[in-house]
Amino acid sequence: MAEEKKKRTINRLKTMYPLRALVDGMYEKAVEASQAGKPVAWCMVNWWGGDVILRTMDVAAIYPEDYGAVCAAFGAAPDYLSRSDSDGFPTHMCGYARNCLGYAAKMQDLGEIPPRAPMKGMPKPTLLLGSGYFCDTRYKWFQALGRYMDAPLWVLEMPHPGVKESRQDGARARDINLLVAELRNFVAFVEKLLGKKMDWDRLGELVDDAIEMNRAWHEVNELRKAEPCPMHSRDFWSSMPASLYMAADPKVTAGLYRNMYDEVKSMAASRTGAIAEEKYRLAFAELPPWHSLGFFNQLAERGWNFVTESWAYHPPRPIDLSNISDPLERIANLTYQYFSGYFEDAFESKDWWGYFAHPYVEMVREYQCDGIVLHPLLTCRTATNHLMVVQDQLMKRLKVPSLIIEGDIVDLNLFDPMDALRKAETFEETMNHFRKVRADEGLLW
Amino acid sequence: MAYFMGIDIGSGTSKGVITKDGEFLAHHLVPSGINYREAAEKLRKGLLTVSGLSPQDITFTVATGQGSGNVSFSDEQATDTRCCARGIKHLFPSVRTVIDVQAQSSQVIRLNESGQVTNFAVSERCAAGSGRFLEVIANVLQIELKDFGPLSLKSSNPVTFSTGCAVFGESEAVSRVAEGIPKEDILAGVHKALANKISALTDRVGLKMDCAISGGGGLDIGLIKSIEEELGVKLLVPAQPRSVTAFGAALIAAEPKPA
Amino acid sequence: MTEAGLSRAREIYQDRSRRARELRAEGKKVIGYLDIFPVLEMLTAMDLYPYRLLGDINEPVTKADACLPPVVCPFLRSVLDLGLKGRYDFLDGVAMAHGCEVGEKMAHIWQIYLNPTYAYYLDTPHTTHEAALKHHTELLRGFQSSLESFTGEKLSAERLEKAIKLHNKQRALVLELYNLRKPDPPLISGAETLQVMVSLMSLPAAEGNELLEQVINEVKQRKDGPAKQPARLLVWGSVMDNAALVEMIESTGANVVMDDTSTGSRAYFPTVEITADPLEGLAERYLAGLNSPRTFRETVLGESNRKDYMTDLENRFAYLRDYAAEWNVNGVILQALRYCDIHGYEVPGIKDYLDSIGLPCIYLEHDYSRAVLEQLRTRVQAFLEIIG
Amino acid sequence: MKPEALPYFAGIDLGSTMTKVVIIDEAGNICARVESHTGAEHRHLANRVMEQALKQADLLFDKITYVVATGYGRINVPFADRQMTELTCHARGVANLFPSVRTALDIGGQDAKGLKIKDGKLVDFVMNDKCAAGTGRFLEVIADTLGLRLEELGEISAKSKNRVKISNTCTVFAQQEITLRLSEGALLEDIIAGLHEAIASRAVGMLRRLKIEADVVFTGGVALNAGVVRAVKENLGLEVLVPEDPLISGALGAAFLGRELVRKALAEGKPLQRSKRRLSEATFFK
Repeated sequence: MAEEKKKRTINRLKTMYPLRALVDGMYEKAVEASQAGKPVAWCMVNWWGGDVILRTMDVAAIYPEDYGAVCAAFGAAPDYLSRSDSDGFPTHMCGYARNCLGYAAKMQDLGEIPPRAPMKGMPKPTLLLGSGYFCDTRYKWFQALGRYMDAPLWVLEMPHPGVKESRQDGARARDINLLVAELRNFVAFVEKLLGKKMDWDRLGELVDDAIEMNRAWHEVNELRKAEPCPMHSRDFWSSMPASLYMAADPKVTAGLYRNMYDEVKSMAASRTGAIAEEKYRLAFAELPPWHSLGFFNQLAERGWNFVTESWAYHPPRPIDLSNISDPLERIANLTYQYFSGYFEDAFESKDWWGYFAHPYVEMVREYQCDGIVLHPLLTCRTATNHLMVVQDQLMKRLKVPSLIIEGDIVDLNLFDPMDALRKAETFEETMNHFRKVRADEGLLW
Repeated sequence: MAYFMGIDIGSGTSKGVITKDGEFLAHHLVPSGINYREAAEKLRKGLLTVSGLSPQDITFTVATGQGSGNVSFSDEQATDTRCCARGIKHLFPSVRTVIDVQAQSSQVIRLNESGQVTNFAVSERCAAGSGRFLEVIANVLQIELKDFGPLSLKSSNPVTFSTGCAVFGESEAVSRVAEGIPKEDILAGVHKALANKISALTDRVGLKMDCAISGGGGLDIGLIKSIEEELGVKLLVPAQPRSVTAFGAALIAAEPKPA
Repeated sequence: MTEAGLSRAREIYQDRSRRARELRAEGKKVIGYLDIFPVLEMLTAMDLYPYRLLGDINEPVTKADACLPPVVCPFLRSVLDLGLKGRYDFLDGVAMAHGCEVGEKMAHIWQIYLNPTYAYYLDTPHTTHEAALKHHTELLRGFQSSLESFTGEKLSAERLEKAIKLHNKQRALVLELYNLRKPDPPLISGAETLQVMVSLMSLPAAEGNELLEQVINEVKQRKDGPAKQPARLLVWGSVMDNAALVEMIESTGANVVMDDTSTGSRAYFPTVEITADPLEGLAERYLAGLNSPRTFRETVLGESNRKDYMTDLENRFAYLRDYAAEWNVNGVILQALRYCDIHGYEVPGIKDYLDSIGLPCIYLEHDYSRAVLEQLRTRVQAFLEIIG
Repeated sequence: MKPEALPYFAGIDLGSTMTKVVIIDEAGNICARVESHTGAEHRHLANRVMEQALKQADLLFDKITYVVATGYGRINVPFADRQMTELTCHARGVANLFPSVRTALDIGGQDAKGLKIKDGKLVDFVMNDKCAAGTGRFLEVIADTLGLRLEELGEISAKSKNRVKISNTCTVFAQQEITLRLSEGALLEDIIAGLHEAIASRAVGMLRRLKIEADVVFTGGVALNAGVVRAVKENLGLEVLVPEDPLISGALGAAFLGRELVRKALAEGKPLQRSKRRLSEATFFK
């Protein structure tokens, strides 16, 4: 397996480690909080809506989605998965969810955090924060948790921007209103649950910090357009949770992203790449196989540099919200920007396929990729059902080929590195071919 | 004159080809058995015998296939996808799509005029849509794989076979037989199911003419016919479909190597 | 009405699109709709012909692989596959909604690959929060304006009320039909019922109502109904658009007397209340009224003291106990399609609930192909041997 | 030799790989047990095996009061009075052999079953017949590849010091994987041990969907394999009972269920539903 040879073929950024540490800290803080009798929330990633509110109310928030990746990386997942299978949850369902349900079942049996749980484990939650956006799992999963715990659950309702219907007159205002109303009701829900009032000024500050944090993170990723690319996707995945899950005080996180900006910038200046010899620049679509990340080292040895990833894990494009006074409205607009910002040009050109593929086409063009690796997740519909369209559009519009490697985020039995490497070798020939084709058609790279 | 060797260690059969100045000289097949190393050695021996050459005569050897890692005497390894594309290009320069039906899995490969792979899709990691499916059914019906095609062509109404798993397909075949359904209809059913899988794979890479078939599946007229029906095109069939990949490996062996 | 209802239903079931093609030839506009969340009343009111998009378990999926990967709902893959093969070429457009998540993606993939003249994606919230209900009313307004610009006509409250009454009548008739399954033996079999339901989804509302009246009259008087069987079953779960599964179950010595799927009671039982702004009543029915697992219902909405697990199950599944009582059910078959998340997550909970009320059940997972029926047969028979 | 007057009951289990027939008398004594390989031609086979059993019991067919057919080819037994699923019959048969049984695992040629049993009756079950992984066929295919007899696998795997992990679930690909491991020099016993572990963990994983209670009984052709039995015990962390003839539990259960049906009918004074068919007629019916 990939992990066995510990070759340092990818130079990891020094400034990445403190960001990754924030996420470890997130879990430790939650355990401490729960031991001190303080409230803890299990959250679905909700794009700085619910979690900024929880942070203001001093609720320690942790993310079972991220914990699924952690368990996979630490090899703890198989145990939890088989428990959820035993309890009758169909095995084709989300690996993160099955991991979490199995974990919760074991925690219920033991009456405490299961021994050997990675990152000291996820403590029993005071409340659950689900979300209506992206996939059904994101609320069905937490509803199913009722089998193992009686924590109250709020499902944060979200609008659906990014599609042509969201461009009808008045649609944007309507959607923002829904978000604001939902957030306001959620605040009332938490206030009642904790018997304390929301400090609106503090919320305002945190929201601004969150906006700033995302801006800083966005700017880091802009630097990756440099050739050779100074920052590999592995560093992106290690640094992403800090902002996506708001793992710490956003002010602190923003600072760390700025440090990362400096490091990446100086590397770009000295034309230092993330890998020794950048033969191919690739994008990666959807989540990686967390249990087999060493696989990227073997690709790096072949000169594959991964320079960008799916928009959905990137911060929203920077947006100025300073003219909006209500913090909830600022959150709503930031979230709305995340859901629609990557499609603006698609809307202008009335490319309604944009909702799926447009951001990929843009990123592959901007980052001058030779190819994209599509990683269909056998237990995740959301991360998978748009990939064929992406493959199509990249070929039609940019003559950029896709390599499909089936796998899963948690279940390592579904991923076969040997097979993937065999495919990769063949794919190099394909990338070479389309380099020529693009040159002939006068495409940029 | 220069001789080059291509060794394709497949999961069922191992095939070897020797080329002389870029042209086909000799080929040889041995069952892979359960030890790829031994298979490779046997194959080389046989190859050299049939071509009347000695190991020293071989300038460069490329190994491919499932067991390519176990060919001690190879100078280089290449994926079967690349080799298959190269081989077919040499046999049929006009081919842009090749359907490679191997013992364990199927792949559809798009290639350009120089035989480079421009797109490819491999059947998912179970025996669905593979030659193995055919073997298993041949077992149930206790008939030789080679008699498969002719028999299947007799069928007037193929049974619908919508299952993936080859072994599960076996049980389906068993119960059909039990229902007294003629063998040819069952065979035609298997061929239809395979053809469906393959046409789905083909849609994923996009069919561009000309189209050829390679691998063990190229020996089965019944399969070829149903693929042709499914895709609505005529397939080019090489004389030695199973050796195409080994041939391609030998051609790659002759390609100039980057220093 | 001389023509026998059941045989007519069977004909329509076997050749679904015939009527649609006829009426289209006469200039009627046919709009395909997916799942049960597009608001049919609004289509009918605009003199459009709502035609339910369904799959075909007998047609192997070959074309869909190229635009929808194999690891998603096999039913939706089949629907898309049929579309790509031109089996829906008589449609003037499609209306799809956020039923389940893959259904939502389908709405866009359909637009990308089939590029219909008219296509609307109706987002549908996931909760019954007050804000969500308000929002849904506004979403329906968006749907309305898009329909108005497509047809060039205004959708007046009067037209809409008329359509609502028409569809409510259909719902009442469906309930009347289902009541004929209450006697033992039932007057109409599960397979026959499903054929009637699929026919309804293939006809304009008014014609569907006529068919229902014919069927009800015929069934009330028929002498050749199903035989008495030891087991009276309820079938719950993913969409069932083909009678084969029900036929298989009924061939093992059981009568399927009740269902809870999107091609049966789930789609037709809830009626629409006519409100001052008709869209409000529609939003209420289609979001809160439709009892689908895709809509999240917290035990006590927004209450922070969550009730215990069993109370939560009671609130979510008590309607099944009522069905079981009214239709005198002694066994439940939980069937879900592989990769169907919204039903998959429900299974352990619904089993816990049925155990708690002493109603035996079995969970069947299948991949929307005829091939699996034989495997399922053994499971169903064993289940009957257990409860019988 | 039993007195002619007493009625006899036959159970026939038409499995995908093996066909078994058991004949019992009124007292429940086994008068005949026959096992034979199932080919594609079920109908003729069913008759043949039944004839063998009658010969063994020295009986004529009309002395058999009731015939219950089970197993995956049960619909192809023209002379059966009644068909019942292998799940119910196995449960009944196992309960007959081990009255203390609560959970039963049966791994046959083409499927794996988990049975929950209370008071000798089936109350719940799980089943895998979707793919060959975790079934006897898996072992057969691999044994074939390795040129070994099924019976040998157990003893060979006993020698294993460190098991090879078989990561492929699909039988066909596992076969490929194994050849690769062998070529790389892995020891035969380690590979086979890995194989047994793969089957056992899959079967036990399935079994866990039922709340597992002792005693656990393991039947079916695969239960003849000491290596799998060991692996199953390890995975369960429980003792596992294996009958000396693990193949016949289905047919045995079928015979006993036949006796129950007859007794019930007599007790209720109801006419006994019997098929008119004779052993000689090999007409297919569904």
